[in-house]
Amino acid sequence: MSSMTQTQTQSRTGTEVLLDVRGVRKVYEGHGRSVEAVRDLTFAVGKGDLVCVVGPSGAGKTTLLKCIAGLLAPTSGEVVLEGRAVNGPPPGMAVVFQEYGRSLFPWMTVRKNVELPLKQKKLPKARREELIHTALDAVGLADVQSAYPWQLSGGMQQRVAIARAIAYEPHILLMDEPFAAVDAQTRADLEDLVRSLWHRLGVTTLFVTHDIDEAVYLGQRVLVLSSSPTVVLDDVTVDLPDERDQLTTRSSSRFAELRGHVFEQIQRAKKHKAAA
Amino acid sequence: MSSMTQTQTQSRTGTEVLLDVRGVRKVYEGHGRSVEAVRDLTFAVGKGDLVCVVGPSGAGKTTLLKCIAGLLAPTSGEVVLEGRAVNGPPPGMAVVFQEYGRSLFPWMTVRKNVELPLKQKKLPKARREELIHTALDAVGLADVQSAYPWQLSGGMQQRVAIARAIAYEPHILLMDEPFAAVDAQTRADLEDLVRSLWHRLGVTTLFVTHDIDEAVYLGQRVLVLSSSPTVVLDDVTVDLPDERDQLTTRSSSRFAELRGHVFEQIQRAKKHKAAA
Amino acid sequence: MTSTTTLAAPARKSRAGAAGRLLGGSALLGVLGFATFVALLEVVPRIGLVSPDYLPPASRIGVALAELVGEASFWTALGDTVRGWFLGLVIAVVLGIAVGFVIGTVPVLREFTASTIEFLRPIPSVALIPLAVLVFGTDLRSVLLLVVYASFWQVLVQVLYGVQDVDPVAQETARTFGLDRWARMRHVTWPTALPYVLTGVRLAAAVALILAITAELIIGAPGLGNEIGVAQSGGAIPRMYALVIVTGLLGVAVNVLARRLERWLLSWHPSLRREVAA
Amino acid sequence: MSLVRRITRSTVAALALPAALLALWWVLSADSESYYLPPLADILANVDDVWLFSDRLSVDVLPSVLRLLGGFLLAVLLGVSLGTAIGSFRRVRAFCEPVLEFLRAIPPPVLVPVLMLFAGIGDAMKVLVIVSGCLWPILLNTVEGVRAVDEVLVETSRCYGVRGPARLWHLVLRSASPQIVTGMRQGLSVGIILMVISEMFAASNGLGFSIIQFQRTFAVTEMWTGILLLGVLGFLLALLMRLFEQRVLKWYFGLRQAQRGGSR
Amino acid sequence: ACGSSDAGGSGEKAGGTAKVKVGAIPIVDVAPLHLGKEKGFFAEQGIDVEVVNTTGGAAAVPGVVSGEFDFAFGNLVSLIVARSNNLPLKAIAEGNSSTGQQGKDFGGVVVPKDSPIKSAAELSGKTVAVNNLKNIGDTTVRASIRKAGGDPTNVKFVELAFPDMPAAVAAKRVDAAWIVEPFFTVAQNQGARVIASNFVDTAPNLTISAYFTTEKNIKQNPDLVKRFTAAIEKSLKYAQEHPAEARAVLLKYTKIDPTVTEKITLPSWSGQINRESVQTMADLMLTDGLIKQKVDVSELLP
Ligand SMILES: Nc1ncnc2c1ncn2[C@@H]1O[C@H](COP(=O)(O)OP(=O)(O)OP(=O)(O)O)[C@@H](O)[C@H]1O
Ligand SMILES: Nc1ncnc2c1ncn2[C@@H]1O[C@H](COP(=O)(O)OP(=O)(O)OP(=O)(O)O)[C@@H](O)[C@H]1O
Ligand SMILES: [Mg+2]
Ligand SMILES: [Mg+2]
Repeated sequence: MSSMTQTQTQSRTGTEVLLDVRGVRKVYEGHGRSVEAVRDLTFAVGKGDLVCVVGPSGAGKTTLLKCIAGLLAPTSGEVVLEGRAVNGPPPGMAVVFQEYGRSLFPWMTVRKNVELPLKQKKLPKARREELIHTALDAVGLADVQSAYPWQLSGGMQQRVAIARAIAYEPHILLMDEPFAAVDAQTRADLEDLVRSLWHRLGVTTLFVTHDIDEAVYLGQRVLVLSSSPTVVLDDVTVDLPDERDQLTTRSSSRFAELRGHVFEQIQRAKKHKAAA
Repeated sequence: MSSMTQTQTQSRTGTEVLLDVRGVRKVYEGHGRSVEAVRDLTFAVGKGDLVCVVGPSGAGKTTLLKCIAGLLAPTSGEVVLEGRAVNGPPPGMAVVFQEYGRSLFPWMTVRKNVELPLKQKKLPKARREELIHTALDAVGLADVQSAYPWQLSGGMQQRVAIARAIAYEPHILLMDEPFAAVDAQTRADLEDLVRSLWHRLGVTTLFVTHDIDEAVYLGQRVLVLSSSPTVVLDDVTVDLPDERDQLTTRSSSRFAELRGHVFEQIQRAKKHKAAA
Repeated sequence: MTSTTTLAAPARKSRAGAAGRLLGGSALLGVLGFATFVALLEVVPRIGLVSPDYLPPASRIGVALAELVGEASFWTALGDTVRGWFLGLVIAVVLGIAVGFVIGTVPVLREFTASTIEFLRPIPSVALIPLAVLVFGTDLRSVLLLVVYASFWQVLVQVLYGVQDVDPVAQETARTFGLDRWARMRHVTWPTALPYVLTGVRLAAAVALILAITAELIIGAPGLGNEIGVAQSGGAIPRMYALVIVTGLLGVAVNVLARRLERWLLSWHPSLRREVAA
Repeated sequence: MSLVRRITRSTVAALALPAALLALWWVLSADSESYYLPPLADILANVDDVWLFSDRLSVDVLPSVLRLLGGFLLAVLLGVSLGTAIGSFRRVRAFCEPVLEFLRAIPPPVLVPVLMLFAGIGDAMKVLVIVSGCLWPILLNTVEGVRAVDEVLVETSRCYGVRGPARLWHLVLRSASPQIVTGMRQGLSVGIILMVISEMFAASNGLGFSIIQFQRTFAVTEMWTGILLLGVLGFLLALLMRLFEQRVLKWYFGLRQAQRGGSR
Repeated sequence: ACGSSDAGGSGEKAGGTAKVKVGAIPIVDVAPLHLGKEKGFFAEQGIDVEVVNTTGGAAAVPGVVSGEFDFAFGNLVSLIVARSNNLPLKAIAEGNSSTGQQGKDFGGVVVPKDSPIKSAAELSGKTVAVNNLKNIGDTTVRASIRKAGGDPTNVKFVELAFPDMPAAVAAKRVDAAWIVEPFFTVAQNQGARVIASNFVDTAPNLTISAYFTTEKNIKQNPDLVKRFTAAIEKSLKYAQEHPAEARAVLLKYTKIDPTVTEKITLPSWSGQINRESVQTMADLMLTDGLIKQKVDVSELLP
């Protein structure tokens, strides 16, 4: 059943390994329920890689991300980041949570929300101003700086969370379905934003999504997770050219092929479940 | 600027008008900010219609839905449902909120969450059992009945909210980006579920989404909203055959055409904004 | 975008107007509520539900109050009470918040202090009076000891619950963005706990006032409580009630202040958001 | 196995600090000269004589505890119902708040004579005194809890026609329950204090009465045993409260724990 | 106790006068103290008196023990109990005494207007309010019952503050109450009937209360104690001889209604402690179980 699990000890893209997930297993216990959310995940992400993670709903993607972020201790196995085992949020990491609404501080304006981590980094005021402005502009929210998060629409809230992450200029960026609540056009813009950010800063990115097109369009690799109890079902290298474009890339035949391949894997992931 | 606004006094599909939105305008005020979220919306929905609403993030889709649900009083204009002006949630209506996570009662199990509205409807126990079972089964959550919402993943929570709405067997169903957090495959399944429900019960449905494909695939009509301040930019009749299928329908040329048309409109909606 | 800016100016004006009306409206209702209470106080003794000798009607208390206000000694007593009360309250609140945050944010501490807190909390201040007199005599410090002891727990428990109520997603967000313990306390825990703290302060304010008066009454430290004691033991019932009314009004005053503070500090909170929107 | 360990751990946690404090008290007071601060050894030696080998438990402690429970339950009933009404309607709140704040600031020692006029000098009066104190934390917390119900949940309930008693029970009270329980906890310990105060007036038995009596008759060691007993009573009641809380707020603790990451 | 003894300045004649703090309840009984202060009897002795209002034993005794008060006013039953509990208190002067006249004392046992109870003997089995249980009230009321031939063992005493007694009697919340002035007069004005003068029934010219201090204070400041005693005794005598002035001074430190102060019965301020009466009371206390061993009151009395 777990024959598909692949064990990698080295980054697929051949670069130096930054993040190493080793045999992570996570069982949620309590309240009369014990769920093995993640059974056995092993993979490595190289420095500066952009890896997308797809998998059915409830597969354990969020769980995995939280383990990597050091917010959740794995039941067994370990997460190694830059050679050190993770047991708390490492510095220089930014996370965009799936529950974007709750991850914004309701007592701060949009601007303050974005500014807070920057203040923590002790950046000078001018630099902060610049970063806030650029980030909010990039997500199309330059004009709501002084609003409170709860005065915004769902998509806008999500974009604030994204702006906060990118303004932070992290080394590692973890994003959990960050574009779920925004419209197609904005989504495309944000995808390009993430790519350009990644290009510009070389930030190592782990991107969880349920949109297969998005995963293929964005990533260098796509990790396909099975449904719960979760293993890595496939690890697809996306051999599209580095310069991507919403129109040409998406209409290329290689894109369609990869897309088809991933889709098939996910179908299998589902069946996998049905069989279990 | 608002030259694109179309005023309809009669349902596009020619059936008896159930829902009539007349010149609705909504201005949010408070906390040093005043936002005209919706400027002037007028359209009609016939009994038993399935209308999709698309529009850029922050366009006022949620606002519109809340006005129709009687949860928010329009600043001007009115919403007429079955001949009566709406000023409170009408009976027999079900809503799936965009903030699915917060719309589930954390102190109730999944099962109880689905059951509560049915109890309110004073359905007998056996009937409730049946409805709960069918609904949870339909969204693929039959095995988590006794879990609490906070023990579920984002996508699972969203599906619970959907199950609650469909178990309720409403006359009118309002859904606000209900599939945002689920994976592609589940999404396709749920889309078909909505269509079949609609067929079976003839429930009038208003479906907000940011996925153009989804809107075209699901709806009989697609309302395209401009970005804020919002007007109806276009009202596209989807003349696809009534029997739809994920593979054949989506690959039909008419689908692609409609899709392209709506996409264009949304692009215009965005530009519309940039120009303003 | 244009609409936002053009609408802003007039809208803000109308909002201020609405808020003003709202405030005025609620103040009016409050006065109305109070008037009802006073009327009841007038009527109950008059129709003989209780003897007016023991519960004088409001009008007679009013006369006594008017006399009271004319006495210089009353104002001194009022000053004494307010001083003891305010000092005690400030100490209790500061202490309660500090201790509450430390205990609340360190799970081990929380676990190990819980039983002690539950043990100490129900010990009534009044039982400590001899001890207070023994250690501090009959002056302000005794009153302070009792006031602080009693109101400290009110704040502490509220703070403990408030700290516990922090939204983990918000907390995790802060952690991942590298906010250190102090910054998380300042930017996440504090705002979450603030509504609880304010409730604690309101609870403590009343308890502190009660204890200040009771301590003065029993120990004999100068203040309103002492005046009440003298009036009581002299059988001057209207005067006693007049003093009690003053005490109650002090309580109302604190509450008005607390509500102001709340409106100012918690405008983002769901409970206030809705009201401004409504 | 792990259950046993958990229980041991929590027992140790509960007893460690009190034990340490008692030890400290013991040492510091060992050769205390002060009349009002006798050595802890003497106090403890007295506990059995004063409370266990006399009829005080049934004559004094039991009636006190019964009055306390009666007053507390009444306060919960009153506080939650009044608090829900006040928290739900802004107008009701504006109308009632000044009067309630007024009443809240009146010290029980001066409130007692008034209550006595209406309720006599028996148990009813004492229960009322206890209510007059316990009520406020419960009321205030209920009001705040009710005011803070999540908007999305409110809207959900409205849409699905959850109204009337169902709304009250399934939405308002459940959602405010963490705050209400906070208030109940506060109220309980205030209630114990008020129990003592109520027995300072017009009493002839009770735990508080005994303590005051010891105090007046300069039986200082006995007085201290009474104070210790009060503390123990408070602790036991808090324990019961915790059990209650864990039952009623199971979802809340679960929710928090789940959000913190599943493991304890 | 820390530092308050020197802050109180006991004994030290700071600039010729010693500052002295006296704890006293603001009631009729301590009129001589206030009158003497007004008349300058304390100043004559080089004493500057400050009177602190207390509500009785709860604060007065610890206040004296800690040295916070140099002297305090208290009833003898409390002092005997304190003494029997090894508190080193010492009475230095009379506080006040019963007038010794049946029916004309400054306190007594009253019953509601239409009560069937006619004498103290009928109180057995009834509820009687006293201000403090196990104190002077129940002891002397029992003495009254005994004297009238009743059974004092099954009387139910309840605590009630004096100010609350008239209301409780009027509303028949209690069968009887032992009340002192000014509430004694207030209750009678409202129709209550006096059935016994319990002080008179206990002993002739019973001494009710005393000014007291600690043995330590007497040892350390014998001179000051002597001077204070002289001053307070002079005050007592003066008050006894000038009842009008005593009534007048009531208006200054109490809030008693002027019409009431005219009518009340003043206690007797003889200036002497009636040792026999105190011993009688101490014996009664032993009988009633207030104290466990016989107390020789000479230890307590000067
Ligand atoms: N706190 C929790 N307590 C118990 N079970 C949990 C908890 N959180 C998640 N789970 C369970 O773990 C499994 C994986 O959840 P997770 O949130 O990681 O999925 P996901 O891949 O992010 O799904 P989605 O795409 O729907 O967000 C689910 O079966 C869920 O029910
Ligand atoms: N409570 C509120 N107070 C103030 N402004 C609000 C409030 N709710 C929404 N708005 C504003 O109204 C506009 C429309 O919001 P709405 O939530 O209706 O958008 P939406 O179309 O649902 O967007 P999305 O697709 O991102 O969910 C936004 O500009 C938003 O900032
Ligand atoms: Mg997830
Ligand atoms: Mg929306």
